[in-house]
Amino acid sequence: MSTATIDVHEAPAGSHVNYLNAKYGVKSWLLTTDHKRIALLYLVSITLMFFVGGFFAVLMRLHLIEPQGALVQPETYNKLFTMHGVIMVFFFLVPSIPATLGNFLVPMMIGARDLAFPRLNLLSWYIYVIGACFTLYAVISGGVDTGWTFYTPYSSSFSHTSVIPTALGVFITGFSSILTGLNFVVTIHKMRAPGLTWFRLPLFIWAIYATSIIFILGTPVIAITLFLLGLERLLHIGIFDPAIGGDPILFQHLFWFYSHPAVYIMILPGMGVMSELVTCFSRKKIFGYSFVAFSSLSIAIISFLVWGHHMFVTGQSIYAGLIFSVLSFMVAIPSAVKVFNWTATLYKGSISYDAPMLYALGFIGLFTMGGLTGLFLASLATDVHLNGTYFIVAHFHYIMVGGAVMAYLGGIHFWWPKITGRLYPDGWARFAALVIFVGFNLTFFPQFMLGYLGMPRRFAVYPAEFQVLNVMSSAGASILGIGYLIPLIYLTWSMRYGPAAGPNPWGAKGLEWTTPSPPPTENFEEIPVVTEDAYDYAHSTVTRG
Amino acid sequence: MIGSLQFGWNFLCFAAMQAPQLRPEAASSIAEGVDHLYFALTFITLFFTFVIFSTILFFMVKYRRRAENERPPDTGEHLGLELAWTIIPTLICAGLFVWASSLYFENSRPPSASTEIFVIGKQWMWHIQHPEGVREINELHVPLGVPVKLTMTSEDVIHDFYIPAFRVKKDVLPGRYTSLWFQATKIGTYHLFCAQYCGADHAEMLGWVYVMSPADYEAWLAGGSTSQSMQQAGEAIFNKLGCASCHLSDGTGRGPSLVGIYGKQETLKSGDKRLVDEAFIRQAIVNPNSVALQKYPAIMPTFQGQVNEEQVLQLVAYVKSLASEERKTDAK
Amino acid sequence: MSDHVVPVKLYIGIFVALLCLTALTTGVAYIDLGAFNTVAALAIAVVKMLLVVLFFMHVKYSGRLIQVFILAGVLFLAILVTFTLADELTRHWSPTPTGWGMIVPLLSRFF
Amino acid sequence: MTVHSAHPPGFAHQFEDMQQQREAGSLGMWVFLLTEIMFFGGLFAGYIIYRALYLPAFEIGSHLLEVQFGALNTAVLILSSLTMALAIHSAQVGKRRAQVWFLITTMILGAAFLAIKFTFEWHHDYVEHLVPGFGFIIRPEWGAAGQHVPMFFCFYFFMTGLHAIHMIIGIGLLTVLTVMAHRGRFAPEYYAPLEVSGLYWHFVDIIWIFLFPLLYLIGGRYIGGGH
Repeated sequence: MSTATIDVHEAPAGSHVNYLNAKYGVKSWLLTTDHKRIALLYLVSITLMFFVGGFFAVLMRLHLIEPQGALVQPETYNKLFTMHGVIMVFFFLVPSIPATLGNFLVPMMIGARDLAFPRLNLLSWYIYVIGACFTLYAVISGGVDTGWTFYTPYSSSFSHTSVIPTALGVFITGFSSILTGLNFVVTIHKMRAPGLTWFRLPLFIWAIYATSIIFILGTPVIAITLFLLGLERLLHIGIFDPAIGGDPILFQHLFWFYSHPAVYIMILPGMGVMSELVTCFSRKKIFGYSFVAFSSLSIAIISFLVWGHHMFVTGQSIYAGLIFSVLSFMVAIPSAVKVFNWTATLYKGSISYDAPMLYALGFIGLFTMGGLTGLFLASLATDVHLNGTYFIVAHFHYIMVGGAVMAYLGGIHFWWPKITGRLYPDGWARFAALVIFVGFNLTFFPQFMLGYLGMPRRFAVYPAEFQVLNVMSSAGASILGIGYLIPLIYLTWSMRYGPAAGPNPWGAKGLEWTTPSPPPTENFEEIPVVTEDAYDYAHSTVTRG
Repeated sequence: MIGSLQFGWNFLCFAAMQAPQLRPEAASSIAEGVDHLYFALTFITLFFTFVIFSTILFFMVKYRRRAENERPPDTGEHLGLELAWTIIPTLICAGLFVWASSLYFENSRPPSASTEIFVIGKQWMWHIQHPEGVREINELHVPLGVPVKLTMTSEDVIHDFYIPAFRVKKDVLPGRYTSLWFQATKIGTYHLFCAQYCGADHAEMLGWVYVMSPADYEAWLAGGSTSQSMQQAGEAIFNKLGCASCHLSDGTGRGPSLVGIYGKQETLKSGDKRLVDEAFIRQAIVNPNSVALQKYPAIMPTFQGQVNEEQVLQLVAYVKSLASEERKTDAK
Repeated sequence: MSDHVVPVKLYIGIFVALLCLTALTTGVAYIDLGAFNTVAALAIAVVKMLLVVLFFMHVKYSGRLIQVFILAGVLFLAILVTFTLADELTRHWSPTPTGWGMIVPLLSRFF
Repeated sequence: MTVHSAHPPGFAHQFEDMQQQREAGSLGMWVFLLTEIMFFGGLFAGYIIYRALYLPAFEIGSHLLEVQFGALNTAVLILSSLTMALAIHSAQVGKRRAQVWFLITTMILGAAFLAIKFTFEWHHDYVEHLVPGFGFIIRPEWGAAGQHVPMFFCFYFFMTGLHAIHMIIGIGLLTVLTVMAHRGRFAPEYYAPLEVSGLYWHFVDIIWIFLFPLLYLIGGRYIGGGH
């Protein structure tokens, strides 16, 4: 996590020409087509958005300490949770791992000099920034209060807030996702190094490929849906308008056709990071490579068939509900297969407790909880009671924050020496991992109980009997907030003062570790030729250095 | 063996139900069933989380790195294991799906002899009307032990009618009817929430459900001030709009006779068969063309805009009463 | 992209075929075929699309990968439409009798 | 860093050779068209659903459109697809002047399509009060189905409008290509921009091939059709 600009003048002593010191100046960053520099541009911008979204979350939790609301008016509270959702989902979680780690690593892992379309890659970042500006403008101009789901007819006819700028921001940012996904798909298909067959690819690449498929097939649907929503709000007539026979539920269908697979946009790259971390820190080949690889693809495809489970109580046909329910159970299975394979990879390994590994273990634990609580919501009978309550909030935060953000932080800690050429203080990093794990559970576990007790989400005020659990959750949130600030501080510190990192500080396999840290502009002195499977630790002599 | 499992399971459920503050009040006939499924799911979650956590911790300790130059040997692949941990979760999921779906279908089907109450949601209050004509706002009085069916619609945005103690929830949509039913099993006062975000005072759109003994309920109904029942109000609107000029009760009019039509299967112009229920009657009033019957010309104009949602509900109540009168005649 | 150079004559032939199909689809609309009017209109549109895709867009001469991608697009569009229709068209079905008895009438609706 | 001894025109440094670059470019455009399918797909899905629900209203709406303009525009677009294909053909065989002229013809045909669409059709609809949100008037002769006719016109304007936006973008692309072709940037060894823009232009044509029957021909045009 970085907010300051990278100080290239302080590059490690005796350093080579690399992508950070090849050129200087603001222009060399803003007009770069180097995928590694673009990854850093994304890193800075999404970190900024993460803390904006996190700030809203902190205000919400503070407000909910008192049943009658401790801080703000209900109208303001409604804007807080909406802006928190919009910013975190569309501007942090969706681009998080793909646009930063994916951008940095895809060409390096497959032995290419850059992505297939470097200028398109830079354009994606600019599109992201323009979309983010629209959304931040909406925040400044008074906020938006529809919930991140923009359900009609509230969003189209009843809300008096800045719905159009927000929807426009999300619409624009969608094209950034589409172009990023397009770039990855073409790069992975066409630019692999000689000898790097599909089944020799690192599993991170499989995960990014699966994610890109969702970007390509899902994002256009949310784009057209928000476009139609904007038109309806402008013209006061449109295809979701009940007055001319429009069906507000159709909006939900189109919305969730993207937004459910989008959950897998967030978690699939995390799963890819996980496969890299678990193998490296146990020095083992992944257990069941092809099962892990194909589970990524099957998750991507099945994820498009389950969106109706968000709508079990909306008056959707109960027969359609039945189909969506069985498919939702099915999507749980490839995820379970992955967890079992990661666990089995540890067997007879040589396991070290470096900071990225602690994040990885945190991920497995929280993701298991998050995934299993999903079964409650795939089950029709229990979903009726739990839908729209804090149980949902807890469930998806276990997946998106416990899962995706833990994996993101694990990945950042793992590749940080490669990205910056500097090491961070390992003790602080382990401490932060622990604080985040504890804070997270304290924040969100009570919300499972709140949901089962019947407290609906998006409540600015609530009956007094729910106060104890809400206070616990708020206390946890403050610990979690501090947990996220610690890495921000020591990672920023390490960019200037951290000891220089060698090309391969973890003793990891993978093409990205064969080049110097930080890598040269074109990644490799010479395009490598691959002759072995991924994660072949048993037959390698690679050591830390 | 099975007996002891059953005993163990009952004990677990009993223990979970006794835990204070962890289980919401269960006051309807379906709550027990939903809770049993919930406990089973909780048990599965805890079990697998425990298994995975303890395995990971065990491996972490047993196989911790003891020397920097360690090279653990390859443990290879294991197809049997892969299949096992694909198939076993699949079977568990299949079992859960069957359990949850059949329970859901059972819970979705109202008993035929239900008391009907009508609900209109609007920003940010619940309007409720009993068939006898008694109206209430943000309060719902229901008799104990009697199945109650709610027919619901919204005047503005999407709301959601949620009574946690009954484990029932359903979205309330503009332009459409949805329904839910419950049978209260415990006298008391329970929360009523709006569970679909609906604007500024969403969190204040709440109320109370009062479950009363049937005798108290009758007394409460009698004490309510009301000029006419919903059915009478509906009849008045029916006559005012001139519906009877086409819908002659002997079936010779330009439109179908409405006597006894409620609850019948009718054939539409498209050839589809549709059950005439509340939603159908509403559709026939606001969008008649979409449910035009095969045997009649599609000439009925829409009454959308001429009647509000409350009046539509009263018309629905009136048409339904025509059905029960016919049944009475049959009985004679 | 392929290096395949399609002869001009073939392009002209495809163009003439497309024009004829346009005339045909417009003409068919003036004849009462009942439900088959829609079927005919869509079938002709699909044929026209195939002609454009295969010859003007050179898919006939390009690799398997691009063909798979196009099929994927059509498949996912079909998923979006089918599942949404599955809801919209079965909403008024009321819940059928209890337990596994429900499966029989459910299946009978499809076969 | 690999030193590329000979740089063919248009070669980008990240690729190994020209072949890889051409395949990547073409695949990239196809992936983009995949997203376009889903982009229009949201509208098509909505159209199919509402058509199933409100068939009579959709037929009334369809009969208010002038089928001769729709058919004429279909022919114009198909012709423009032909000239686009011929422009690429000219590049493949190295005819520079023919390239430029075919590209210009394609642009003119595209502009003609838009001109017919805007002046004869949309303007006419506006005068007839058939534009939802801009003084739409429900006519009594439509009967009970009348209340849903605006829904048809919402789809008509959203779909043809989105298609027109794509046409305008396409004409913009063609302008750039014409300038490039005029300067002799394309040769039988390198004409990738032409090829991928051609894919886009044909795709926009295909969208119209479906919009024409869906909007103009549903329910039949025969006497009493759709009633």
